[in-house]
Amino acid sequence: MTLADPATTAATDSSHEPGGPDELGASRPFRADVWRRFRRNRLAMVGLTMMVVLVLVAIFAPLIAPYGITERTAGSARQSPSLDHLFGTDDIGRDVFSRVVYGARVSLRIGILATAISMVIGLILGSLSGFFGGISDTLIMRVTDVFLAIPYIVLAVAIATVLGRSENAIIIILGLTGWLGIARIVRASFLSLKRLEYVEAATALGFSRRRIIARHILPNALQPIIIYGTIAIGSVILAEAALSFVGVGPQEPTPAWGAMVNAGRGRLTNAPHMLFFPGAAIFVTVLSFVFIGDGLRDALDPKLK
Amino acid sequence: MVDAAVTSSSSPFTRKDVLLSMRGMRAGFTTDDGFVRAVDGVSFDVQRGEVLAIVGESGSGKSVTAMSILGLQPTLEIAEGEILWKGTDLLTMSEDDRRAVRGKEIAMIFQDPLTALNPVHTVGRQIGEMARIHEGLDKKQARERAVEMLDLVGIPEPRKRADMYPHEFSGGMRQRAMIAMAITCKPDLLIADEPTTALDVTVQAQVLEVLVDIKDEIDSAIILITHDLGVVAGLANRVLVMYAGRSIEVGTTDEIFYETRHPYTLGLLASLPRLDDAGDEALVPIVGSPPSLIRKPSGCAFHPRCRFARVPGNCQTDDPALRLVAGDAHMAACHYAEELSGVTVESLRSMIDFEAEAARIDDTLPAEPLEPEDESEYEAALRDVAIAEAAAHPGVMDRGVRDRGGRDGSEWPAQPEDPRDGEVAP
Amino acid sequence: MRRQRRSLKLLALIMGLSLVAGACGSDDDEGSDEGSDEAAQEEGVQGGELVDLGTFAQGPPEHIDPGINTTSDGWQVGGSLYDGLAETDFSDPENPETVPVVAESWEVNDDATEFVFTIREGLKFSDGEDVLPSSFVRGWERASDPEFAGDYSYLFTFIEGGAEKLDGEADTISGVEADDDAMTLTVTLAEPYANFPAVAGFQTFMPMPSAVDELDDQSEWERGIMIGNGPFIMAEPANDQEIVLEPNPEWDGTQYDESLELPEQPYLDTLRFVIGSDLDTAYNAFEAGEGDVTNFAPGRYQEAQDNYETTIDTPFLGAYYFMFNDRNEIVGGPENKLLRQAISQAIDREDINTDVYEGSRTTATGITPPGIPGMEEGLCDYCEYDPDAAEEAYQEWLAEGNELTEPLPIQFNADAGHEPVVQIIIDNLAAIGIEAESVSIPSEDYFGQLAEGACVFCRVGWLADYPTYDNFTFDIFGTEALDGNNYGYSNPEFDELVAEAKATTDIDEASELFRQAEQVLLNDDIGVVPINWYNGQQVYNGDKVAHLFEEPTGHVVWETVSLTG
Amino acid sequence: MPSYIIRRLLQIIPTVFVALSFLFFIFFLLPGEPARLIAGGAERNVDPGVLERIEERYGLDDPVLVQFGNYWQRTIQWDLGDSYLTRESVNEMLGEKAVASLRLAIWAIIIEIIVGIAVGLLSAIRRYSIGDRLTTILTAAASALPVFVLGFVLQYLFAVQPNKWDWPEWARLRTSGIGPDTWTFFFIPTGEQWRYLILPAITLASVTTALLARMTRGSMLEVLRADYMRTARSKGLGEREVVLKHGLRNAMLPVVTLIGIDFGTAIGAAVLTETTFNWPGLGSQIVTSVQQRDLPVLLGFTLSVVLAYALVNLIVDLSYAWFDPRIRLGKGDHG
Repeated sequence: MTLADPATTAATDSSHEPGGPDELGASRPFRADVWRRFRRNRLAMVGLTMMVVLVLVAIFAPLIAPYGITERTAGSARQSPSLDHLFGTDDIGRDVFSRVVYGARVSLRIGILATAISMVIGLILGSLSGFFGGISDTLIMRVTDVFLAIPYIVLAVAIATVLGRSENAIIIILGLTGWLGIARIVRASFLSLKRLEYVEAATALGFSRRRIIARHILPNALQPIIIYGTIAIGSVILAEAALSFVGVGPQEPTPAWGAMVNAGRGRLTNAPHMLFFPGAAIFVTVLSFVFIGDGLRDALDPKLK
Repeated sequence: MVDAAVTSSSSPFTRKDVLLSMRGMRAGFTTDDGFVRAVDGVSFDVQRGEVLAIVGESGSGKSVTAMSILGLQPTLEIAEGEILWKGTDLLTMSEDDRRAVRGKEIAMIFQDPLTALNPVHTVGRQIGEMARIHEGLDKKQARERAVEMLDLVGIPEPRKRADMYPHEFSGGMRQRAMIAMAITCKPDLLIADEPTTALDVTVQAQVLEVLVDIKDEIDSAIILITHDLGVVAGLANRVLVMYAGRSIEVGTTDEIFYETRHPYTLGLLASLPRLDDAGDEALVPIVGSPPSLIRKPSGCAFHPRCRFARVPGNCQTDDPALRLVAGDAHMAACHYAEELSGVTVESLRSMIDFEAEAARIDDTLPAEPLEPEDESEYEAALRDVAIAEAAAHPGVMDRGVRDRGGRDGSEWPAQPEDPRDGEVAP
Repeated sequence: MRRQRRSLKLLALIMGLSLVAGACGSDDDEGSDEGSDEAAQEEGVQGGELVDLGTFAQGPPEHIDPGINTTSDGWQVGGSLYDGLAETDFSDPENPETVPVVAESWEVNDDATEFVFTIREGLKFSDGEDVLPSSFVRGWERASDPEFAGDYSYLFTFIEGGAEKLDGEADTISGVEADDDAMTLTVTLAEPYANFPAVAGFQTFMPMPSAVDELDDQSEWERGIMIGNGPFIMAEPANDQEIVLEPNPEWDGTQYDESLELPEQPYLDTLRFVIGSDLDTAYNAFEAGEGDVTNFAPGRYQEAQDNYETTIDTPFLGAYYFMFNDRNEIVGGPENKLLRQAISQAIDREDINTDVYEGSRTTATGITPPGIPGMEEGLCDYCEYDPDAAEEAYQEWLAEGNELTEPLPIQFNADAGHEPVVQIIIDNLAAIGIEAESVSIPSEDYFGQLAEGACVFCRVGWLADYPTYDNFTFDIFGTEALDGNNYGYSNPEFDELVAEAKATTDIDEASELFRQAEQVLLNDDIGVVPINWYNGQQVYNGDKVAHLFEEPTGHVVWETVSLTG
Repeated sequence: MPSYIIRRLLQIIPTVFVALSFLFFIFFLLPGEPARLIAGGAERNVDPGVLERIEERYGLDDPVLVQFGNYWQRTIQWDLGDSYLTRESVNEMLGEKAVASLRLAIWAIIIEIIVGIAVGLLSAIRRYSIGDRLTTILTAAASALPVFVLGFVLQYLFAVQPNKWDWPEWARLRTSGIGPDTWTFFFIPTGEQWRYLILPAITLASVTTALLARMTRGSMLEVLRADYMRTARSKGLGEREVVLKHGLRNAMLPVVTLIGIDFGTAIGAAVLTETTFNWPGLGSQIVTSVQQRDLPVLLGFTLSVVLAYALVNLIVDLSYAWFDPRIRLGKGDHG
């Protein structure tokens, strides 16, 4: 069998998107196809809508929030929800609604940036490990073992002690402790993808490894990673609550949702709104990411339909 | 449409001892783009002991037709028609009754034994399970039966093999095991869906041989679904050719091969390489791609690809009915079936200007729609290579790039260990 | 004395340090009259089991051995197992008094340097061994053994030869002498100290039976069944779930001074301290009927009051305040007094109390809390909320050519519930034009950093070890204050007044001097910004508990606790 | 197989060594002097003389490397030292607490497996049904609700309220503590014990159950479309048997891997759960020890967690091999 000239093959226009999935229908660009399938998934669209609303809330927080995050009225602590204070007031009379609104900025930032850090570390280490195998694989997997074995809360407290308590520190802590799962998923994808013929062929054709990873394996491994990532963002936002619980969360007056939930946990009976509203915000966020993640998976992987 | 009328009670197919009778079957799938008419008015009978081959390209509806018999596609919507099994309509049967038929009376042999066998159970267990379900054997008896069956399909050391897992079998052995499983309860009808496609060429013959032997041994009828006319020639009594969800030609094997009355069948035959050929004789591909089953071409669905089509003319406007064209049971759905009398593969080949043809192929091939979903750029390139190869050796084209996930149309990604995709052998 | 502890437990407190504190003892006293109204007069019945959920709600005690214990929660147990030479009688909360317990009496020489304690005859440890003057010597030598000594061992430096013992230069404390025949214990002090009996009643000075001599490692003592001379004995060794006490049959409360009005035996058959890990869980457990008494977080004060009529809010001998570092360039020195005044007057202490503490504390008008003999309310000139005066003072300070180049750091230990207070102060200061920022420091490092001079404007809390005025002046603001507790405050005038007061045996005269010293601190220097005085936060099951009294040190006198029928 | 297990057990050694050494050195990077903590001086100042004596007693004045060497010398002999804070032997603390943690974990795992898999399966089979949608929302809720909040809510609903309603004693669950600590066959609660166990077990299981349900659902959805499932149906098996006999085991493959990866999440949940319910396990202690720089306790407890992790992963790998005969143990690394 004669293969085409490698140079020509490799030069195949990368912008060429393969056609539609079924042999029955007309072909159309892949991305449009994913979007079309995504759009038809009602839950996914609900998730996307919620996400868009959250992002808009974060962007336009100053316009939406009736009060500032530190603005307080003396003597009006722990008031139940009313027209003046839609979500009630907190321990020192600040407007919970405004803080939840501004909290969207903090929590989304923490969620997205920390996940991004995890992703980068996980992608690099996972692909090194999965593609090259051998010593680098053993080494990297041992390291992830070590980090998986040390309870992450212990690590978080240790890192927090060194870095202090700030939003950035939280992002770094969660980023540094969150890459393990991603690295493993990437590695697993690589192990299976590596054996696919087109990768084997590319190797046979003498393409550089970096090129093979970047252009042939990564795009295919992306799917599980994207899905994992959308779920990870939600759990990162939640982890921030756990960090607050063990005392290394973001500090006042930062209106992070997790910290607010933590502050409200003793208020279950006497001021439940302090717990409920920031908790609901986390719930909505996590839920939207879960829905989006599910929708993405279905859209990227139509055989699941 | 008119097909249904052809297999009315007066049809020559409804003779003695009919096991299965499919009548006016219309079925398909609802997709985002519309309703896919995968089976569009198909009728046929299967008699006890005969081998009926259903032939067609991928997407012609042949697999769906077969699957509809056992009801294995939950998403398949049946618009009309009936499937009579020994006189009872399978489609109106209770689920329990139908389950009693499955495996015991009608058994299925799937195309890719690697994915069709459960990777986590031993081969022996999977074979024995058939007997446990339908004959109530206990674990030990079932195992004995499995060993017996493995022996029957010619697997050496069956006792040892029974305890092994599918991945420990070679491709041919796996398909034998699959066959062993299917015949465990001595079914009256075996449906073999592309039983040799996933196998190496060298193994294909062996497996077919097993199939033939088994048929004689247990005296069951076989519906053989294949795109490979070579397989048909040695095995089938009768052949049903399908195109775009329709049956377009039916007849005995000899009739189909030597008195072809449909341009499509002729095209299929012309694209078939012959081992006895000197090798310098060029093969003739069917150009273009199968039509969309959602929006079929007007008139004869085949006319855009037909060398003999009269365009403009009734080929473009009228859908030809399946009608008796020769002998007592040779039927074809072509307005000009009679004119094909006398046209042979050889004469067809001599008609063709290969250089012009090559130019035409270049124009049409990029439309090849069979790539998988998330195909990478590099795989697209590899596919192009395969297509180029296929253009040089058209006989394998259909196979080389045919349904790479083709069970239900678009499954992907293939298992990494799936050997099918790469087979672009000359 | 001692900074409040315990808040560093995993979950810290949600709000403020509730009960916690270094404690001083006094156990058997009984609040039969005054005290809290809720504590009712009814005498309960003999017998029954009481489950306490509050004492160890946030974690097990580090120690229960009084020789090394530093925390008030540990002393709830230790104080029930041991009786010391003396105790503070809080029956008149305005005027606590040091009264003899195991000592029958004591005599002091004129310059307050030598004390002779006479020990009661016939007292026994729970194993039957007699309590003798030498039992005290044994306990004191043990607690001052450098290999074993705990935090409070510095108290032995008050005694002649104590410092040498602690430094390992001497084998025994030269200033202590026991005469078992005469039943006297003679103590020679290193410096004059009229209030020494109050210190001698402190937990570090408990007597010990000869059984401790058999241990290779004294830290094993609290892991077994400690033998003591107090009203209770341990039913079993302490574990991480509970500490269970039973009456000590060898103890007889009537042997002590009648004025203590102690019962012959504790009323309870069983006293069970449940060890928890979270204050809110403990409160849930109480509400679920799993225990009879608990503490609660400050933010639940109103809720507890609404649901139960049996909350206890004994005023504690403790103060919650912020300090200025006098040596700091931004806020320290006479030149910045106006700034300090502005800050102090800008803070709305009432609002802090209502919003953060649901009114459960007492807004401070000075640093020394009610209950300390000689204390007077309203000593502070600048502790009232007066934003106009504050702004005026700030403007004046600016007009003198000063300015704040950076936001004023307000330092506090993290996760102990101080965040809301600091946020309110930041808000208050913003109102008069001062920009401030909160700086939380992990509890583990906080006081260490302050002592090294890091304090600018920093939060401190103080609970008295024993109810003396010097404990609220000398120990926290004196130039010689132990361990650098003054965090930068130093004024010779203050020091002189305090020294003079300490050496004065006349109580009124001494008190007057102490008050003068406090005014120097509060008004002349504005070295400290008092916020509020602590109150207890306990609630008990009124259906079951007939009588329960919490002392201003946070200690419950368990042998007087009784149940209803 | 045995040689594989031995080899895997040997692999634990470097993991343990690196993990503990890492924490050991991190500890010295943390601000604050251990001696001060040992002196109980977290919130106050301690006399320098006292600090010196403590440093000497605990060898804290030695160079770090010497301390490191000493540490390993002792650890190899399974002498984990005494707590800086309480002076208790870490070996003893570990013994008691590990057992309590283990019992709670066993029940959480039982709940997780039964509920998680059942819900995931049903959800996959009845895809897009109301139950499936509900499951999606509930599992998202479970992963959006901090464990400690769930704990408080459960305490309130099942212990506080029943008390206020005067329910009979047996119907009231307990908010905290381990209770009578009576067990049969190590882990079956006996007598009153179940009333103490049930809430923390549910709370601990909540997060991982939700994860497991989601994973099972996703995995099962894929398996349902596998060729061999069609084969099984073609044999005449009923849908239930097809799913249980042919689908479940295949669907469990990715799920089993998840259990290994999610060990850390489970430990995190255990920390919060044990604290909230005052369950005397390793969880709460381990964070306290890092906050308080109680090095012997921190390292001792981490050692046990690392060992548990290694063991769990070994079991995961063994069961993975059982689930999937294509995996041959001993060949290559588990990853």
